Amino acid sequence: MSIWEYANPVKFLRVSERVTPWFAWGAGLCLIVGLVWGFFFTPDDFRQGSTVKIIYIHVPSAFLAINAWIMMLVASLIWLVRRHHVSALAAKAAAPVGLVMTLIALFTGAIWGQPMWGTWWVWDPRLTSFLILFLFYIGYMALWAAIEDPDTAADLTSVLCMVGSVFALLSRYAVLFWNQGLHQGASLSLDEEKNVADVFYQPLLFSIAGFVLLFLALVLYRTGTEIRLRRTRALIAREVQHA
Amino acid sequence: MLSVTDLAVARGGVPVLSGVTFAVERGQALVLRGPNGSGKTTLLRCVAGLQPAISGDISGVEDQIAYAGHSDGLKSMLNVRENLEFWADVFGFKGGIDAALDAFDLVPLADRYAGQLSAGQKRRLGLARLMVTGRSIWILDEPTVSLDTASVQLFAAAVGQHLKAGGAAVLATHIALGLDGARDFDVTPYRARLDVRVGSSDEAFL
Amino acid sequence: MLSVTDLAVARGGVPVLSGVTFAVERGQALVLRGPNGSGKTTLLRCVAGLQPAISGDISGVEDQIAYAGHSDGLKSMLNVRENLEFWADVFGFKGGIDAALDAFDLVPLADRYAGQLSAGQKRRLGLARLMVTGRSIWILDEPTVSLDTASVQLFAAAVGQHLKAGGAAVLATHIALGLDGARDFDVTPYRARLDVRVGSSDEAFL
Amino acid sequence: MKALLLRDLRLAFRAGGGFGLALAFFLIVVVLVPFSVGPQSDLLGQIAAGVLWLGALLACLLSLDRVLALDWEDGTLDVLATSPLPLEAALSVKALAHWLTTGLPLVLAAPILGVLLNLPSPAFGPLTLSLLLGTPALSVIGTFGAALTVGLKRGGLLLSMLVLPLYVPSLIFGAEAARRGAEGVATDTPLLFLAGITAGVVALMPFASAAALRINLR
Amino acid sequence: MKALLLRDLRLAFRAGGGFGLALAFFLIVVVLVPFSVGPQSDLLGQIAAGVLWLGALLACLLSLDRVLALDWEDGTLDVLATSPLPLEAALSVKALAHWLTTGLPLVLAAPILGVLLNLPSPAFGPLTLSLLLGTPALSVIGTFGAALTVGLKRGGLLLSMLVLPLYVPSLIFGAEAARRGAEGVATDTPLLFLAGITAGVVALMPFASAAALRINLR
Amino acid sequence: MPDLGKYADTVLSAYAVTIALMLGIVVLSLIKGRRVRAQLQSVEERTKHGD
Ligand code: HEM
Ligand SMILES: Nc1ncnc2c1ncn2[C@@H]1O[C@H](COP(=O)(O)OP(=O)(O)OP(=O)(O)O)[C@@H](O)[C@H]1O
Ligand SMILES: Nc1ncnc2c1ncn2[C@@H]1O[C@H](COP(=O)(O)OP(=O)(O)OP(=O)(O)O)[C@@H](O)[C@H]1O
Ligand SMILES: [Mg+2]
Ligand SMILES: [Mg+2]
Repeated sequence: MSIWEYANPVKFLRVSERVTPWFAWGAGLCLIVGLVWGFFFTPDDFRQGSTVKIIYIHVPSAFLAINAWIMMLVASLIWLVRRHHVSALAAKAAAPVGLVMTLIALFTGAIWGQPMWGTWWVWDPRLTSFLILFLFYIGYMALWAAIEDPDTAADLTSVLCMVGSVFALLSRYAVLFWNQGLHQGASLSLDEEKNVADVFYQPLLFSIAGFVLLFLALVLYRTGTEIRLRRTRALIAREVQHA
Repeated sequence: MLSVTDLAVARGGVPVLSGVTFAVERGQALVLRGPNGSGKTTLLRCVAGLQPAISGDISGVEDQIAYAGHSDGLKSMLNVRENLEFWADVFGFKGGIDAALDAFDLVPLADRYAGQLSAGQKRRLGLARLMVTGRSIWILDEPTVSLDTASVQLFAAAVGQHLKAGGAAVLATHIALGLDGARDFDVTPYRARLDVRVGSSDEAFL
Repeated sequence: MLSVTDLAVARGGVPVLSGVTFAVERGQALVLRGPNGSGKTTLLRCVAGLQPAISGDISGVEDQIAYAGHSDGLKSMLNVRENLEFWADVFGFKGGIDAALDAFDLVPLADRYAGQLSAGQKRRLGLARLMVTGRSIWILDEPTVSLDTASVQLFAAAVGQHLKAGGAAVLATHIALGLDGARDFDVTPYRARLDVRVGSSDEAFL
Repeated sequence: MKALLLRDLRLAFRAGGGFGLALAFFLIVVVLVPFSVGPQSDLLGQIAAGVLWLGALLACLLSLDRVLALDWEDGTLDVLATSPLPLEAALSVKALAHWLTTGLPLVLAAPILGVLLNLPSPAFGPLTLSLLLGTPALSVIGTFGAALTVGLKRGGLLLSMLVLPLYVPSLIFGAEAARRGAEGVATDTPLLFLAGITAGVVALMPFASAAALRINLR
Repeated sequence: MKALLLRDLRLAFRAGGGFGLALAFFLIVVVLVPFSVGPQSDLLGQIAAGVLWLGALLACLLSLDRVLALDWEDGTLDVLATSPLPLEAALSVKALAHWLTTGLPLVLAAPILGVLLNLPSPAFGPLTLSLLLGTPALSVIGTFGAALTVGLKRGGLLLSMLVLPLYVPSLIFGAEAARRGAEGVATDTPLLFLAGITAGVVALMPFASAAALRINLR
Repeated sequence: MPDLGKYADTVLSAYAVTIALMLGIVVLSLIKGRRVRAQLQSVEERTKHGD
């Protein structure tokens, strides 16, 4: 049997019912380990003091905020090409979660910026492009909300998602060209010396895993909700149709 | 020239009609009949290619269709003649504008802005538009709405002429038109039943 | 109860009708007849108080009028029942909603968004609205547009009932309704002739 | 009255009702400003108060065409005009509904966006207050503009043009108050004028709006 | 094609067609800026270039809902879709018409308004040039937005929300060019990027727009 | 409780915001899920055709 089997809503519901709890528990576990370890049992950074602890929520959320959009992009493509309703609904379900992740990254970052850069907000390229990502999230959700017919909505939002992604990339480079920033570079990169020290690194990995699992659990659950919503709508419509 | 076989159409994701099969030859007109909400508009939009069928197929329509729906595609800030000229240009159809004006007795109104026409006059203009498309299959959704009896006859005459010229027409209406070469087609028997699976987008969730 | 004497009405500054005189008693219905563009809509809007007459007077209309024009005053994002409830509230008329739904056989559609109705279903809702206004004079402009024969009968029945209840109605239509207590009134004889001076705004420049 | 208010609110929250859109627009405009004038935070701080007022004003402006146009298109206004409800009341209610769904959220959002433009901290209070006092006037004046232009297809841009000049006094006093707040000067004079304008407008404008609407209806 | 272009232009110039409205809006916004940020001319000069770009962008934005919505309401789009003209072409033509009636006038007006905000004299050339290169992209992207939202009643505000983020790259490069011009720095890099974006958008966007419109039509 | 030094409120507020937002999305998802489930059940009761 192919993976597309799961694109059948009913089957998807059955499977997701079973796996979601596991993701949820896993998420809880990893988050507790990562955050407790990070929060209680790691030393302060010599420069950043205790604020370094923010990294355990800031980085994972930022990381997810970006990848949630990518996942939505993929799902939209699948919907446009193979017309599998589940994938369209998954994209719809993921958007609010991605939005929240973006907000978390923005807030924690802003709060972190206050002691580190002496200001809540600077128009640093990375921060700015994040703000733009935020705009794309609201636009995408607003379009979903505005259209009644679910298929039309799925199609149009998918188109928007694709075009939007292109422009999001363009904006990223535009912003880099526009202003040079204060923000740290990628420090999860593999070359060791410019990487964050292991003491911070290991719990960080745990909390990242936790965030990812939580994201998956939420998306699965919300997709299920969307499917049920759609089914309800279909039943009512048919009922009226044949009243 | 137009033939529809085993067509199923949906509106708002709900199957409305299924198993619709008919053929219209040159010189023929098909008049869709059915109570409100039976799916005539949906069927017509589908045949006109404005919405996809969920199953079945439609043949003989490529670049043959002239569609006139509930709204007329008129610009209230263009006068009657300009409206017609525009559509004639778009459909690349030379001349025939005066004939159209004449057929629907719009000559006295030719320089009037479309926005200043009465309901029935607007409608007449919308129908006159069909004659400047040069298309051979007319798809008309309730063409006689708010036309007076005289205008209804004008319309019938226009359609009759179009048929004589080797055209065809599919139209939905609730009144009697007195068209010769017209065949009634009741859509009620084709209402999509609960047990039929026609693969509309909702099916996946039922 | 409603009486119009020597009324002259203009549309877009052009006198359309003049010298119109009629009276409608309780239990009576007046059916305006006339070709397209003869001025029925203009006359009705004027009687309903939506546009001023240029001369003559209208009596017995204060807070008596329920008007239904070419468009129905429906919100596509409210469902059928909500639409009716809203208008009932505005007109301060308690209850009667179910009666209205019933009279136009909208009960099965009660939870449907108005935007998802077919042309005729919308129209029926628009007419049902009249019954929740509690007003005694109905002014209807082409009420039967895109209604099927069954619905037309529903409408006729509703009007008949309204008349029996001591109401009155003035309506413009191009089709036969088979209303009892209905009187036809042809507006063509009243078409404003060029020589009449009716004091429309253009007069000053003639 | 209540029925009308509730209906307008309900419609605003329904899908496609466009609640929150004005807010989003506000956010976007604020974000675009640094892109256009450059990222230097001191410069941004100087213009922040003005930008926030202007942004709120534009967001409010863009949502105006929803106030009446929809009701006009589907004939609701015709029926309302023949209903027992006086048009003045109806229009006041509609203005109120517009403020509740548009103006109020803008007021609440302004301080947060102030952070982005690093608005000087003493200015936050005066800015919010001035917006709170000023935005009702925007809704009421906007309703007047909507009544003037309601007949016209896609009158949106014309509407903006007619209304913007009428917004100038509110804008001047509001922005002035915010700027004085930024400099730590006393702000009560401009705020007083602002409140005065709002009060007067709320009391008198509906009559003008109703008159305009009656003319458009015929 | 030609017929469509001529008709759109003619409609724009007819009464109520809204030609010049965008221009007027541009003017008003620019005039409001001193009211909101205060009259200090040095400050104004600093932000002038950005304000002009932002103003032009907003004016263009507000005129977008006219591009398709009218044709949608009166059923013109239905007929166009069944006409021999491919939708991609039709939409490109409409975008062009929009630019001719909106973008171009804005470009021509910008320098004049620059005087009002005492824009530094070296900036005039780059500003006009950047607008000339940038505004076509705005029209084309806007047409895409219009195609996305055409089904929705009064989608105007949603339209702005969807389109503005897509305007960001053009805005950044355009305003950057103007600002560099003001400082007398070489402006060709940003102008190059700007032209690149415009070219790409003009070439590819119509397909996306047509796809969206087809979805909306069914 | 580790001593967070002078940055205590910073770090704590960051964590607070995060937890609040996360709980927010989770709770909202759950509520909506519940509601939709119930709704679907009732509709399925009403319409007992061969699905
Ligand atoms: C609102 C402000 C901020 C935003 C929107 C933001 C956004 C981001 C983003 C998008 C990432 C990349 C995550 C990834 O790609 O995996 C990131 C990583 C990071 N941020 Fe921030 N940030 C902000 C403020 C700060 C501040 C003030 C600091 C500390 C001074 C900071 C420290 C870091 C670190 C250490 C990383 C990890 C580097 C990496 O893995 O790429 N951030 N942030
Ligand atoms: N947007 C929509 N969503 C869901 N159902 C719809 C929608 N629009 C119409 N319908 C339903 O689809 C069915 C067919 O509608 P359609 O307009 O084709 O009927 P019709 O035969 O044209 O009726 P009329 O004679 O009144 O025009 C109707 O029952 C209607 O209620
Ligand atoms: N805005 C306008 N400006 C100028 N003349 C107009 C305008 N609207 C309508 N007219 C003219 O006024 C006359 C009366 O229009 P009206 O709509 O009252 O006719 P009607 O009897 O309702 O026709 P129908 O039966 O087609 O609805 C018509 O000749 C029409 O051309
Ligand atoms: Mg129909
Ligand atoms: Mg009429």
